[in-house]
Amino acid sequence: MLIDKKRVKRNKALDKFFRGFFMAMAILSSSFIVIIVLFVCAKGISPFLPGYEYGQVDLISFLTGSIYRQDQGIYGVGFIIINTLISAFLALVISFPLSVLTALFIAKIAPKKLSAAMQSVVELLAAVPSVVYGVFASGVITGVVEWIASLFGITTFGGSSLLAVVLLLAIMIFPTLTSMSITAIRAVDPNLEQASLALGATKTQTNFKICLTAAKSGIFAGAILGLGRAYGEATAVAMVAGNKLFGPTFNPFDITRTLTSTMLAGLKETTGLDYDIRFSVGLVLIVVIFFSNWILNMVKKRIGRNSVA
Amino acid sequence: MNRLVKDNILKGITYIASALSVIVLAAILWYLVSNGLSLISSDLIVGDYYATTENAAISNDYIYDESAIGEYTGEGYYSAKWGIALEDITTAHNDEEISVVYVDPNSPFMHMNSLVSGEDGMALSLTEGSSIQNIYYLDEAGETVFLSRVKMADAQNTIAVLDANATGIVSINYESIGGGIRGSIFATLYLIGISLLISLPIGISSAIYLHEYASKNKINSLIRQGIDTLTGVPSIVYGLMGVTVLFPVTQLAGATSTSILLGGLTLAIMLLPTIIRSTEEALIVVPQSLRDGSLSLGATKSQTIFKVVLPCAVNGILTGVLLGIGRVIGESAALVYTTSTVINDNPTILSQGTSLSLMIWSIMSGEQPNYELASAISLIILVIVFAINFIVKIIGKRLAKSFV
Amino acid sequence: METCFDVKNIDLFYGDKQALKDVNMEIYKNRVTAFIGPSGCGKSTFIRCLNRMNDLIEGCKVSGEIIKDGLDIYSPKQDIVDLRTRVGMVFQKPNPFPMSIYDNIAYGPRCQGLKDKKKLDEIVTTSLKQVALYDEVADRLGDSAIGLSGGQQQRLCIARCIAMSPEVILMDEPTSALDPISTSKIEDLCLELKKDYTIVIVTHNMQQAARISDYTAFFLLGEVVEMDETDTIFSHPKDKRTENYITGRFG
Amino acid sequence: MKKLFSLLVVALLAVSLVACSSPTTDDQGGDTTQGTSEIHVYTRDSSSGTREAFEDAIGLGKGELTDAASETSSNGDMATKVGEDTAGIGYVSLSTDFEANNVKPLQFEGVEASTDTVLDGSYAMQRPFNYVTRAAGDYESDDKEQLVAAFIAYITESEEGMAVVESEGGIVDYTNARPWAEVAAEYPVLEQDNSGITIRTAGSTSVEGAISAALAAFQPLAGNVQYAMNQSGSGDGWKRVLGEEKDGANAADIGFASRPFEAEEDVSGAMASGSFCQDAVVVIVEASNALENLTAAQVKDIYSGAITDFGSLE
Repeated sequence: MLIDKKRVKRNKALDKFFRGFFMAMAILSSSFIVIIVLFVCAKGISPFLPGYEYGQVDLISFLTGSIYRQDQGIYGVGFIIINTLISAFLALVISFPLSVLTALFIAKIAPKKLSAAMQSVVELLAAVPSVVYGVFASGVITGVVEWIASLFGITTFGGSSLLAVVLLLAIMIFPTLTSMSITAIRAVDPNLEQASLALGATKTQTNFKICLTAAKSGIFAGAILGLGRAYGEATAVAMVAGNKLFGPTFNPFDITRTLTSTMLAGLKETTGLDYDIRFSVGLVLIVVIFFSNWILNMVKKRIGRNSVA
Repeated sequence: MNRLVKDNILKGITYIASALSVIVLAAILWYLVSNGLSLISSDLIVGDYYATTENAAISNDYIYDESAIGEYTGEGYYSAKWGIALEDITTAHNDEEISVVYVDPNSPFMHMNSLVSGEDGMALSLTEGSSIQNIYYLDEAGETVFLSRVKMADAQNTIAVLDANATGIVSINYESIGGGIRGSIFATLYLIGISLLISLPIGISSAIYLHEYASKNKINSLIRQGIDTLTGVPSIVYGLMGVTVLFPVTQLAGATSTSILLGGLTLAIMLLPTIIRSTEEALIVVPQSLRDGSLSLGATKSQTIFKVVLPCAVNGILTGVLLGIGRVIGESAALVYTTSTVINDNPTILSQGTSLSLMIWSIMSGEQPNYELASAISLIILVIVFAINFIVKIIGKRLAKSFV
Repeated sequence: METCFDVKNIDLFYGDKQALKDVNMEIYKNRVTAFIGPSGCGKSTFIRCLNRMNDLIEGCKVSGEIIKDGLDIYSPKQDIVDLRTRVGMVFQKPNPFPMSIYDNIAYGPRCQGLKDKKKLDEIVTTSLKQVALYDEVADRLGDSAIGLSGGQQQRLCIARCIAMSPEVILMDEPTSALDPISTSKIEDLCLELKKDYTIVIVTHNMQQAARISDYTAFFLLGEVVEMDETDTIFSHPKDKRTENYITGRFG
Repeated sequence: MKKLFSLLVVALLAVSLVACSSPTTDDQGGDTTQGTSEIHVYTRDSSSGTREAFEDAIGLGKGELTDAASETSSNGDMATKVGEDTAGIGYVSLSTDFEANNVKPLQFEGVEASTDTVLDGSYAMQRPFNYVTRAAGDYESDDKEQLVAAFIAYITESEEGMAVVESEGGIVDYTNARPWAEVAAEYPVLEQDNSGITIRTAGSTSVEGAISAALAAFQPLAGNVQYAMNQSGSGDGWKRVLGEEKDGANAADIGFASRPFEAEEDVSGAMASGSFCQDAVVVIVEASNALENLTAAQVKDIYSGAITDFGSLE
């Protein structure tokens, strides 16, 4: 017999050790969220508690307010939440169809070499740091927006506008959406496609009707991820948002203010309530992301019922 | 409608969608190149950020002889009297400087001693490429005159003033151009190293636990939910958390202020969801039959994981590494508070420093945004990203070859 | 005739669904035992009970006893890893590891801590010879096992299993993904191997069961309808259902 | 999926339609028929020292700023944005490169901002750049205390030091300036090798350019003394040399503020404090704008929202 009893014993001990180790690591990873939430909560909730050193802030008017002015001591993030939702959602609306089509192109339609080239294009876009997008946005996108506005005889704040934020975010979430969609489409069982082709559907019909349907769960997961990025993007957005003092903003050519741009504005030089309230804004942002993910995951479960990927 | 026509229209739409993304990438690259390419030079990449300033007086044993000073026909404004040619330059940081383009070997500026106390009158000569801050010269009456940077105005005026008024040179204050980003490049690499070193083992282990061990119970779904939620935390919050919660940890390692180590730790936590997710995806792809095969041969679970599952998943894990590196290179908001925006020419793990992206952020949010420099640094970042992608892909192919 | 497994009152549930109902049988040493039955009848589930591979499936509960060498393999005293080194398994689809042919076979012994290069060489050679693969691959032991043909891969998997010198080899439809020539090679191999090993084989192919097995058990809806010597089952089945299945009236 | 798609396409069209059809919503209820005459007001975030100086000069009380204003993040950001907006108005430091940003500086109360008008006080919209040092005797060494004093003398008394500050855009008064050689003679510490000593600064980011240039120029004059600048905002200037953070991880030797020190920032304990240069704040408009001059009252009306179009300024 091959078995070396001592060795086997050691193997078993090792096995147990690794199991414990992996579990400890997983617990460690997930406990960071607890640390972060506790930390942000501790900081973010303090302005609403009685006895806060810079004067208690009313939670209700904070959450529903439509004016955010440090100079007047009025902090209302209600309109900022709406602005954030609007800009992220519109970005998704623009980016989603484009990225799904691009993904389909890369995964199924393009000739092999073109497909590889396009895949690198998407990878490159994903690798561009967000500040670089910010530089690009304040140099180019604002100009485009201004030009579009001038076609309608509207003057903008130098191009800083809701539209600029939306376009910027649409570009920024595009690589995330596309690469997730590619993965989902590639994961579709080739048997399904062959079955469709065998029934006399054309290749294009199969691509649109079978591949996309089968992959929709994965595609939707990409959308959730992309939306999360759109909510949380800070530095680039702050460069083109224009930071409006009241709101909400529905006019695409008017300046806007998002939760993240609020957190960044003047952060370097500020203290006291104005500093602490940023954590409250961060807390609101986390809650917004959490809720939106939760709702979207419910939707995903519904639409993903007959999906394989 | 004819089916073929319909098909072609649909196909066409996908072509257009893809073309749009190419256009966006091209526009970004075009913008960066047209703004930044001219600034990229070896000086920018390998040079020090901080200028070294020299304060030097003409040596006592130097005897001025105007006839010994030669001719010069190159660029810039030349003073045949003092043997020095100057030109106006704008540095990468948008400062206007008067730069030395040529110094005659017999010029007084070639025979100087340092005035800096502690340097013991070390011999110095004015080097080409340095910028002049001020000059003390003797006028007709033998009085020392201070020619400040503002009074110098530009190269032409400086030469004119020296030619017309000066009867002798007393001392000069000059500095190297500086503005290089070498320190920031190293800081960025350190950040990548530290954050991956920490987040890879933790992240891969977590993914293994979640995918290979965890049964569907409350605790495990709580763990998973926690990790998923980490994805949604905006990076700026990580930064604020890092400086408060992780700073004491780095203090144990000897840090006295914000440091690259602190930034690396913060980024490591930020990377966890990315690494865990991509590792898990890679593990999902490994066929269950391989695990069964290994276990049926009497291998323990951990042996199966290390010998069969992980080698098969290595490519997917590398994808996670790539994504992670991309995030580290691109991150700015989380680093503002953890590494500080202090530019450091010779960063160490425990010193402050700024990554390239953070440097762009500082440049763009400073008193005077400098689009050109930001674009130039962006281009350098992109080159680094491509290089790392390329290397990791090659490693991935090698590894894959040895397994399949 | 020695008993290898004595199976008593095995019930198996996947969650709420009962997959095996009161299975009782004896499996004898150095014999080939075949399990036949229509898809979903529980034969594969049952064979995976014999080396506790079902433990890997979440929500799987087993009750009853499977006695091997006087110990119930489901008792807490039984070491699973040890059990699996003694009861090897070959799967439906060939599943060579993405490593070299040599490493595939040396995998099991190495996991047990065997490092001696000479011994490993010996094990690899004898295992490959036993499955009649040695001559085909002798000059490329370092090549990836993925490059082999399906039949070769499956023989490699058997060799990998033999390398552990198990007492029992469980085969879960080992030829269902193979062509007739490869299949007949594997069948010959089974007849060869039963000298040294106890073989349990699940198969869809009744001719195969008739050709190679000594005993046959017919499974239906999670129950063992009938188990007897193969000749008896195929010539004089006692149960009507067995007869119907064998004569091809259903399933 | 198909439904989802068509829904998205419809949404996309709807958005672009809205974008096309809706004119700028008029927040002030004013006249928008002449698109370009409506004023876009730019300001800095409320923690900015420039904003404080600006609002003080025009008499705009805290919180009186119009809601319609857009916040910019820095001096340069403001210049860039106003330069791109034909209807924009903003305010920047005099050291800004007006031409490069396509903006036009306006006269204030009929006075053009220049070194002379700032120094003689006729240009009212100005602010001092102030410094404050640690208390005498509260330094790591006597040498350091001497060096700090020498540096302060360098930027406030010597021609050379003032010239450096001036070259970085600060407005300095040379009336009482002396040659550095004369000033240096009072500080024997400059004669030794000081490369082991580090002067730490804190406070306003606005002074960063001038002070880093001055420190770089001072270094060879002072035996290679080292320096570390950690500028994080005017609020930290006093705090880190005399206030609660003076012995913390971020302690500094000299603190700066781009505004006068507040009442609660008591500088009486400092070894030295005062201003080392002046900066003018200049109201700017886009270069093609016909405006030349604004009064304090007009600027105040614009920034409080009482005037919303350039037409009514005539």
